[in-house]
Amino acid sequence: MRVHVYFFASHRDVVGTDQIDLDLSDGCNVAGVQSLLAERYPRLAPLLGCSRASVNEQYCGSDRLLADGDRIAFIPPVSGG
Amino acid sequence: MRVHVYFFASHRDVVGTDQIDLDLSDGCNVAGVQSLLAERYPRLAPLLGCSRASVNEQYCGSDRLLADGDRIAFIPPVSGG
Amino acid sequence: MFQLTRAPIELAPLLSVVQRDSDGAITSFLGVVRNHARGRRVIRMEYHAYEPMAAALIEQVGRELEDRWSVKAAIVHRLGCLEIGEASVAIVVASPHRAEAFAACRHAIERIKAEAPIWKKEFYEDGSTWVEQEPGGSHSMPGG
Amino acid sequence: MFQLTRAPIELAPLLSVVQRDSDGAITSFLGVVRNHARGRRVIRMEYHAYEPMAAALIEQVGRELEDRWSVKAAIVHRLGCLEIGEASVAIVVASPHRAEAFAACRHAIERIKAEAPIWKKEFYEDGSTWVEQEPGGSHSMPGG
Repeated sequence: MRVHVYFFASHRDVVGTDQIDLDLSDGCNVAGVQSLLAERYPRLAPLLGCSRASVNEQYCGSDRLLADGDRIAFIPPVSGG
Repeated sequence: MRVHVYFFASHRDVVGTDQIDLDLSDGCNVAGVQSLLAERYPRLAPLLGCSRASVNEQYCGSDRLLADGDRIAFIPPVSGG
Repeated sequence: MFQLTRAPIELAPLLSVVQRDSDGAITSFLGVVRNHARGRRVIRMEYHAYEPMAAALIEQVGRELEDRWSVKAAIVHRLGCLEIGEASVAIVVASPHRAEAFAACRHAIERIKAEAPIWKKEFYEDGSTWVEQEPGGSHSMPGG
Repeated sequence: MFQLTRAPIELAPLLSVVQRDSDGAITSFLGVVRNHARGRRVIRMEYHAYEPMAAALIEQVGRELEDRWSVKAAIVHRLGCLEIGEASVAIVVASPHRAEAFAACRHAIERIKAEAPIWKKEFYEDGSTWVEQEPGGSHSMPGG
């Protein structure tokens, strides 16, 4: 299955793009995506640790199972308002 | 000495005027004025009981001594805002 | 700006009066005339004040806010005849941080409602009455 | 009205969106760009969002207010480049009574600051930085 990963704020600066697609094996969850990203972007790894995961624009836990087409983001600590 | 007494809201409706002057003997205090008014305007008497006195645009106690020219008001419960 | 007015209250000019470059938060409160009170339909409202005393009290409340919370404030209370939906009072508070802006704004309206020598006369389809609530009565059934 | 915008925020249209004839109180909160933060002089600010998620969250917060306090609310958050003194967020709440209007307005800004996927980038004379405070860090040193 293929999922879409979005990057924001400092994560986007570190990764150098706002979005990538990832091909995952069935049964992969959010924590699995986090590991893949940490491996591919070592400078992103520490930032992921203090982020909150979201799938399809909803905050979720790291055990959330993924489906084809899901939109995933690791939300850095927010500073709006 | 002569003092000025001002009436507001329901008090003004009862008294029929917004201001009167009173001639007082020396040593008269706010409570003395309240008694004079209650006697002169019997329908005002119960309303004075739930009012707060002011002299020269400052809230004060009923034992406040008066001086010539003082401006006195018995402030009905307020409802601004 | 702390004053009584007979003109309709506009919020925008009050914002520009209070805002400083160091402020990150602006709170405001508008009291507006609503179409019912004490179980009756209200058609309009008349506000009346002991003007010099009410003006002094409003200024005193504004200074209290500025002293206690280091905010910048504006308070305007309207007098005369008001239609439903018109603002009777506006309080605007600017502060570097929001906690102070909220606290000061709330404090101001509570002080004004408790202390300012201002009275409203409610007009119904079949009459009118001065509102002279007992102190404390306004806590169990707070008006705007 | 619950939305993200790139245009300057005006308060007056939001007031008319929320106000009903039965309302006696309208509270509002404006978050504005201030000229300093974390001990540094700020010259401008850039707001950036995960737009569909932030828009949904702002609408969800607005519905929460309306369900919990029976108020009518409007929330607008601005994105893009803002100068000092410009509003980044506006929350307007109308209610029959003031206690609910204050509580709902405060709740809304706390929820948005804690949850909305929006980030600000502070620009100084010699650089810029994304502000990504740890949750809780904003409590000891609350921004606007």
